Amino acid sequence: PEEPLLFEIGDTDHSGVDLPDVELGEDRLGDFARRSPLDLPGLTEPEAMRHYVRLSRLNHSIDSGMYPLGSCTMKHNPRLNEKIARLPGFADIHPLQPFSTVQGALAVMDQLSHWLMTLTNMAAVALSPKAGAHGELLGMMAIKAAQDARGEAGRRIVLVPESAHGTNPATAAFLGYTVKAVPARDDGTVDVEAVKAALSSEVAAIMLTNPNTCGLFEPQVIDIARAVHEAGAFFYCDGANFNAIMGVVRPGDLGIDAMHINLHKTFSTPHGGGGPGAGPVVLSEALAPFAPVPFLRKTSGGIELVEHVGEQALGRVTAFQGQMGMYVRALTYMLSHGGDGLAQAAQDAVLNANYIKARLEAVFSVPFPDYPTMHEALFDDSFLKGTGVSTLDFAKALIDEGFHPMTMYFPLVVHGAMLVEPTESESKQTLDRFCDVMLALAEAAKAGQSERFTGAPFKAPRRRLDETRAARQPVLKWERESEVPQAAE
Amino acid sequence: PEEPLLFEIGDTDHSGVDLPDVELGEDRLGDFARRSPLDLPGLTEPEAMRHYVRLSRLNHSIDSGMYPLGSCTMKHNPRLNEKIARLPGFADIHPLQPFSTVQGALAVMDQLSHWLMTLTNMAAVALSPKAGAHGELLGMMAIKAAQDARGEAGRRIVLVPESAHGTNPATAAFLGYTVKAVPARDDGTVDVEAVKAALSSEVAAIMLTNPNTCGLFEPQVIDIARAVHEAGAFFYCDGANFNAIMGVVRPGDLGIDAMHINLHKTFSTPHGGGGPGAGPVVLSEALAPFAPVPFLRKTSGGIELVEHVGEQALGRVTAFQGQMGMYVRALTYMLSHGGDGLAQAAQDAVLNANYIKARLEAVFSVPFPDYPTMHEALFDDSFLKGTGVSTLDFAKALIDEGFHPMTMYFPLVVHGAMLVEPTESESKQTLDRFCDVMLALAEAAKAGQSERFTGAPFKAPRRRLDETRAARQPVLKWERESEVPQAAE
Amino acid sequence: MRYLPHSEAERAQMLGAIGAADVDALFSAVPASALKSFSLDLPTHSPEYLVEAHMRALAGKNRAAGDGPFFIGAGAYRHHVPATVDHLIQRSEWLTAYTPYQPEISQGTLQMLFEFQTQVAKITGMDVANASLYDGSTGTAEAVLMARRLTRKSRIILSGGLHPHYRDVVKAYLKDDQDLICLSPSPEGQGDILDHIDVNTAAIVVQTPDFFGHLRDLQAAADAAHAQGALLIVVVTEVVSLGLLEAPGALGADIVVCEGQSIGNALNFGGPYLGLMATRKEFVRQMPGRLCGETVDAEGNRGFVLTLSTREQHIRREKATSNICTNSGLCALAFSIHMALLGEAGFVRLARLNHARAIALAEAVAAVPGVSVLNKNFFNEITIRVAQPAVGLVERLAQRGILAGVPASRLLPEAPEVDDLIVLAVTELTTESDIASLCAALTEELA
Amino acid sequence: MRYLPHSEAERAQMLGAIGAADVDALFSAVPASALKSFSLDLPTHSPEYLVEAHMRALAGKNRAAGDGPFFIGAGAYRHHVPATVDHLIQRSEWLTAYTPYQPEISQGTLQMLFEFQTQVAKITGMDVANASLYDGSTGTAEAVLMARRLTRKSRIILSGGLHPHYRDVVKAYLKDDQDLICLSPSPEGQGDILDHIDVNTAAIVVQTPDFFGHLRDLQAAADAAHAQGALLIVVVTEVVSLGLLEAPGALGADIVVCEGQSIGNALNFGGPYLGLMATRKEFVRQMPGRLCGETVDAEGNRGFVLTLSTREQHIRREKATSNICTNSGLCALAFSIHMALLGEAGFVRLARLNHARAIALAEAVAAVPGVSVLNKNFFNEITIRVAQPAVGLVERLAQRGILAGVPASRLLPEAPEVDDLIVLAVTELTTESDIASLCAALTEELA
Repeated sequence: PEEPLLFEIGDTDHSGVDLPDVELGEDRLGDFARRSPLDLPGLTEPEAMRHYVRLSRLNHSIDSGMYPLGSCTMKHNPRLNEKIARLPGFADIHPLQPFSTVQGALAVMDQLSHWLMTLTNMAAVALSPKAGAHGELLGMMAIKAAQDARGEAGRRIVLVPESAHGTNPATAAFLGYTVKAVPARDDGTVDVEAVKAALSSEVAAIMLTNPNTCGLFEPQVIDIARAVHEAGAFFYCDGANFNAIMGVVRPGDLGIDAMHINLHKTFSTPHGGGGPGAGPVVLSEALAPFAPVPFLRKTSGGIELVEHVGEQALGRVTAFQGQMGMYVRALTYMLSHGGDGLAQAAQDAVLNANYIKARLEAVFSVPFPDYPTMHEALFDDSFLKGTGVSTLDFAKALIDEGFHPMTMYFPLVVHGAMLVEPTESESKQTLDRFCDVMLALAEAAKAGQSERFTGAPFKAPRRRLDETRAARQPVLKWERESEVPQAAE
Repeated sequence: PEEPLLFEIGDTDHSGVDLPDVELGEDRLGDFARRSPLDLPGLTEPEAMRHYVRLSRLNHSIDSGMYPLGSCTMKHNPRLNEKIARLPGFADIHPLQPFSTVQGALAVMDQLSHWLMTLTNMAAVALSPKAGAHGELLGMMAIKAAQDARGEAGRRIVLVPESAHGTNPATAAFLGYTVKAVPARDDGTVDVEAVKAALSSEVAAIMLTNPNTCGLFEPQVIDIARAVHEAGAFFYCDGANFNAIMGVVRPGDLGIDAMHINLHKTFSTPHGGGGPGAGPVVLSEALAPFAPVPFLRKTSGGIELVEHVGEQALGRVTAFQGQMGMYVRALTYMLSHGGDGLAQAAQDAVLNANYIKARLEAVFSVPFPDYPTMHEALFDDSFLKGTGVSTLDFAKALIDEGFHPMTMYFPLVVHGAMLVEPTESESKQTLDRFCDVMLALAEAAKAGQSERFTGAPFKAPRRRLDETRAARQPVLKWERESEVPQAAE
Repeated sequence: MRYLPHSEAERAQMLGAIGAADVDALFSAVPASALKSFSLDLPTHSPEYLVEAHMRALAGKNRAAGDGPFFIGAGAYRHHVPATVDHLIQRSEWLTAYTPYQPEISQGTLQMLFEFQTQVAKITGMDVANASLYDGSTGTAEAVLMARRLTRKSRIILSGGLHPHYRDVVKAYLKDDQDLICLSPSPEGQGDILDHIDVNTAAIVVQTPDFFGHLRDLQAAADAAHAQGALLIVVVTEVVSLGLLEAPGALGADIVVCEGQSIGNALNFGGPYLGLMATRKEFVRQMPGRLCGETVDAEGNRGFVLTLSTREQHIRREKATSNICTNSGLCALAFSIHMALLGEAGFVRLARLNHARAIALAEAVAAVPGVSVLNKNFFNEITIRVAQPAVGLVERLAQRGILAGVPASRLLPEAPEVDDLIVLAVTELTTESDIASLCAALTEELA
Repeated sequence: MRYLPHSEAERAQMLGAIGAADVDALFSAVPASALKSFSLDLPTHSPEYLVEAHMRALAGKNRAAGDGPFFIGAGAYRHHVPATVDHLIQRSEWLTAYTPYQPEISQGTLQMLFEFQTQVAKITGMDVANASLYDGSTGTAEAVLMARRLTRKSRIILSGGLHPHYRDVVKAYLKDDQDLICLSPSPEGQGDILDHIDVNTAAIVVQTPDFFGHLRDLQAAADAAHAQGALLIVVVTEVVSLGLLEAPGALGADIVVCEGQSIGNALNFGGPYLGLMATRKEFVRQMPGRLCGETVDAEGNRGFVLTLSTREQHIRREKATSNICTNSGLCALAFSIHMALLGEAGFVRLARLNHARAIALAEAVAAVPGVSVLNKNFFNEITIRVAQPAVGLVERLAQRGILAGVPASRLLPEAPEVDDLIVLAVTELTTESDIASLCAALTEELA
């Protein structure tokens, strides 16, 4: 299926909006009026509708099929959330209106904060981060601010397990920390003794994902927290996998100091083809004073935002008050589920992952079999040995069966990792179909039908794309034929 | 692509709504409580979302491709209309609220009436019919009521040209009239002399479509109206093709007495896979007193509905006041276009049809070449002679090219008719692609590639379906395996 | 114009290809006296934001049902529609698809209709259902005509409990027909119809819950009708009641007509709504409206098509069973999705909740001095007598912000005996505080 | 629970297949002291209609911008978004799709991003744009870091016309950095930055129209910066201005950051918004954020992929250009659709309309006794001096139903010299009567 680029459909005469063409008389633009061409093609409304409907049909989506995608919690996105977020009382209010005119919006932030602090048993929450990685940044900035305030700015090391998400080391490095890896045990979890060995007065913090990226709950997490605190460091927890434990385990009970929560993973706000996300960060009492602005304060006259504080806190990490549209969606989801429903969702997510593991483990090798898995099941590619089929090939073959590929080659600690996270949204019927397909594909690979894999996908809108060419000769925007520079050769 | 039936996915435990399970205590159901099983499977919300998203993807739609569908005016459906129709002030009001609480809704009906009467230059409009055919029924009932009131109940004949839509004779027969056909001239239009010859004191009315179903404007329509009136009969005009002339020709200036208007064709309310429609009927002064209830009356206190009148009028053709949701959409569309935009739309619709005719007429034979065509271009299948490809085959081959088939075998007066109505919504780019495809297919048919046609479609969600089997052994609902009666043999 | 894809340059190009000097040349068949011979007293085209402002202002002049206590039913009911339903029906492939005459590219609509027909058959307890009609009122008129075709008899008797609008629609369809007997309104729920059945009777039409909220004895009606070779047509205007009330099919109904608006569809000031029709298997070829059936394609895969279309106008023309050529497709889709979300568990719970609210209303309002409740049994709707003209009372309550129900006389102006009656409905959306507000206001107004 | 597909029976079946006695057995790695060792002080699950009622009540406690005259801008603007835009972004295949890491089944998102990048490059006049960042403020911080990487120099100078929130975000990102120079607010629009540029300067950051609405001379800033080997970062918070104002790329900008909310996205009380970033071709490998590029598939068909991802954290980990791992995908889609609907003709007309309204505002408000307008030139936003504390005045105007603009001191509490300033914006949605209401109210309040 081919859909031309919008620049190949539209031209600069066509427009899908009707606006009066006003006479400006004397303008007030000084010498700054536009002289360079815009050259911006437009589409009338029927043309635009068809372009974007047709384009969309080239996408896989939760609503059309499963994402067995480890570490990414692609769950059902309720449309009630979308409806509520579009009420004019939420969508059509400006971030700088007087507080007296936005008491409902501030109440949403307050109620969301209550839910997040209650579910995590933490002292404070900073809502404003725009995404998980932004929350991570904020959390680590708070740790830095706290240590600066203590006069411990000399702590320059952050411990990160090898299995961590790439954002963890990137965030630490972004703030000028030196990243030091903590090795995992053979069972896929972090050894408290290894952490102790790495700790020192130079260590600012540990960044740990729990449940970890192998899908395992860190059994020594409480001991690790204790050791970290005894060394004067902080415990940053990557909350990407909170979906496995919400309502069942409270991170605050484990001794963490800061954790971001992905509203777009755990609390059902839509992924949107890559964002927007929202990454509120819960903070321990020790870190609460270092939270960024703005934050809420209740007064006799209602709720207000504190938008400026002294130098100790970390300041402001974004304009305005963050992803209000996501707060509304997440709160709507929480109220729908209730505390009981969220706990049930976490347990169903874990049940689903263990069910997949149980159905597949006879054929797909499980690298860390010692513990029940949490919300995601990790396999390695040893079952493909000698078949001529790579993990990537295998994953691409799933596309032809109507599934998104699982996460591959992550976590890095496992060779040819295949990480499968079904989430609680998938029915037993779908899980069974997924397992049937996985087993049938494994059988096909072993039976030598390698062409079914190496050429896959066959039924998708595109065959495999040449990513090397894209990177070597980057074409990052459309240009008219006449504008495209001629190759030298 | 296969999507199981909802009964094959859900079961009676699953539900996608959360409702409290109330204790009734002593019910007030008398002896009438349900005892027979419902056996109604349910889906949770994620399951339902996927089922209906996947099912929808098996449909062609305006938003995904063109419908070159004669006599059906499948035009762009603006989403502004949908948004406005869902405002609580329109969607969440009850038809029996006190008039004082629905003045805005009554104003919508009043404004819509003004537009329809102005565009048609008619004296009155009855909004309530639920669809075009229902409007036709109402229009003919008004004619009958008027003649009964005149003491002319003996008029039992209705004249209908051979090229008419099936609803015309069906409506006349439904009201007990005898249908008498009027032959067309060789040029595809109705001869006023033939009408005169058919008229008598027994004729109640003529039902004429104008522009007619061959896509031609009846050149003698004013003379026909005069002859009909002179014979004491009424002129019912089928308004299905009003899209060709809105803002350009006013039916009232042609002498018609009643005409229904398809809001879902001419005024962009969505087709919805087969409805709901809306078929207001404009009426001449002679018929206005026989309009059904309810109708609007302006008083000093605002607008009210007259819901009961004496026996002379035809009474009530539906509960409440008709398709309010469609009135809102149609009025929104009218306001967007304005009078100037509607006239431009009609002219573009005619331009598009003539452009297709011009591009195709060298290959596709045009049975009535004497006049420019209006909003649709009529071809016959003589170009397929000797190819082994039927008109149906040819139309099905269009599916593989991404187009909906054109209307086939209608009007009946042309052998192997192919009726193409692009509407004003299609861009020149799309029209050119359609014409290119049509010419290429004609060439392929003539080149003897009949298998490309006789087996078509190949790329659709289904190959050709066995309609005979469906009619001979009707399976009209899903039954559990155990319930399906065993065949006798 | 945002909806018109041509630029002026493209229009000129196309006229060139046609060989026409200008667009008027394409209208050469129009008598000159009628072509553009007028100027339209209509506004010109308008930006979207101004159209929206205009329409929002009109919407703002209506009091929405959600703005305060609300007790209006009488054939249209305010239930909660899940956001998922309204989202899905706006999907391009549902909203902007044509009638599924080309089944190869319409399997979405067709499979949905097959599922819809099955759902309707299950809740009514009938063998088969069609793919929907315009609404309950026109469906009732169609059922009456169908009964005449089936029995080749002509007498039709409408119960005094039938919704007055439905009665009026049947009267209009059978204009001046001497064989149509419309019984007087029966606000006390008296059985009024059985004595009128004779051997010439084609059908009797009984609504339950009836217009006044009473539950009617369908079994007795069926027995009496069948004894004379007549059919029983059952009308249900509140389809949610079928979650708690015995299926008409189990009680001898021959044709069941429902207004399906309650499931999946908003009030919409009266439309679009959704007519459901179900009947016995042996009557299917006399049923009006579209039918979807299962079949296979050329490769043997299951698929669905519109079928038995020899009943319909586009094939049969003047010999068709009806002139109907649409169904209420999108409303049927909304119904089917909402019903799929409910499932048996949800549908029954919804019905129980409605009935519980009605019991609460009946008890509360019976305690208001000057009010008497006419119903012994009911589902979610009751009739009260207020000992003064109901129209004025309802208007005064509206001014207090309470939409209190329908004065029976609005629909039955010819029956002075109903002048002091109000028909009141509740749904799952009615709160205890709504009921308390109503009772307080009634108490004050009647003091 | 409507969102959870398992029945109890299915859960039991699955536990059986796993061989676990109960679900707690699956949590055996959790220390016993932490597993379900608490009861949550949270409500239990709730029907959709009650959740909706709760949230509607909260929404009802806010005054929506559309409820009356509205003049707030200062980095977020209330423009009309066509209904088509919001409809399309809610389509399942856009709304619920994942990041397009698997290009074979993500061509919709990828082609859209390629089109988006092209649109952003065109309006900014730059060579290349990325696939969006969180918003304009964080984008500005990213641009500053990018400039340091590109120049290997460290001094950063922020203009006094930069939005104070943007300044604060840069300060937080560069916490305690001595090489960050933040100039004092410049409400009179004075050129304040050129004198501070030295040979150690990595970049200067200039916003236009600036926070107070003044248009800044980018060409002079570019020349001065380039003369010292520094880069010019241009910030635009009102992207509609680019329909009328010269493209930063044509005036020497090296990196352009915009807040893209104005096109396609609602006010949303501050988020989600949309960061646009564009730069010169030669700088692309130091640009943060996702990039989409054109390539071919195994059959030679054109297709699109995320590319140059060696810049990104999931590949480079601690060596990445940024820790960013999302873009603002759905907001970018809304932007791209709205911009496609506008096209050049609509975009320019929209900008002209905004500017015309601003001229009308500036003239009207200048005539109010006690008000002076600070701007000589502007796009759609101006600053007025009111000779009394602006905070109280704005609050009193709000009580009159007029949302009159932003007191500068709300964002600049440390600068007493701005206490009597209000920043006022208009858009195409501002009517003449809105302006008249504002002026009348101001006249009364200042009398």
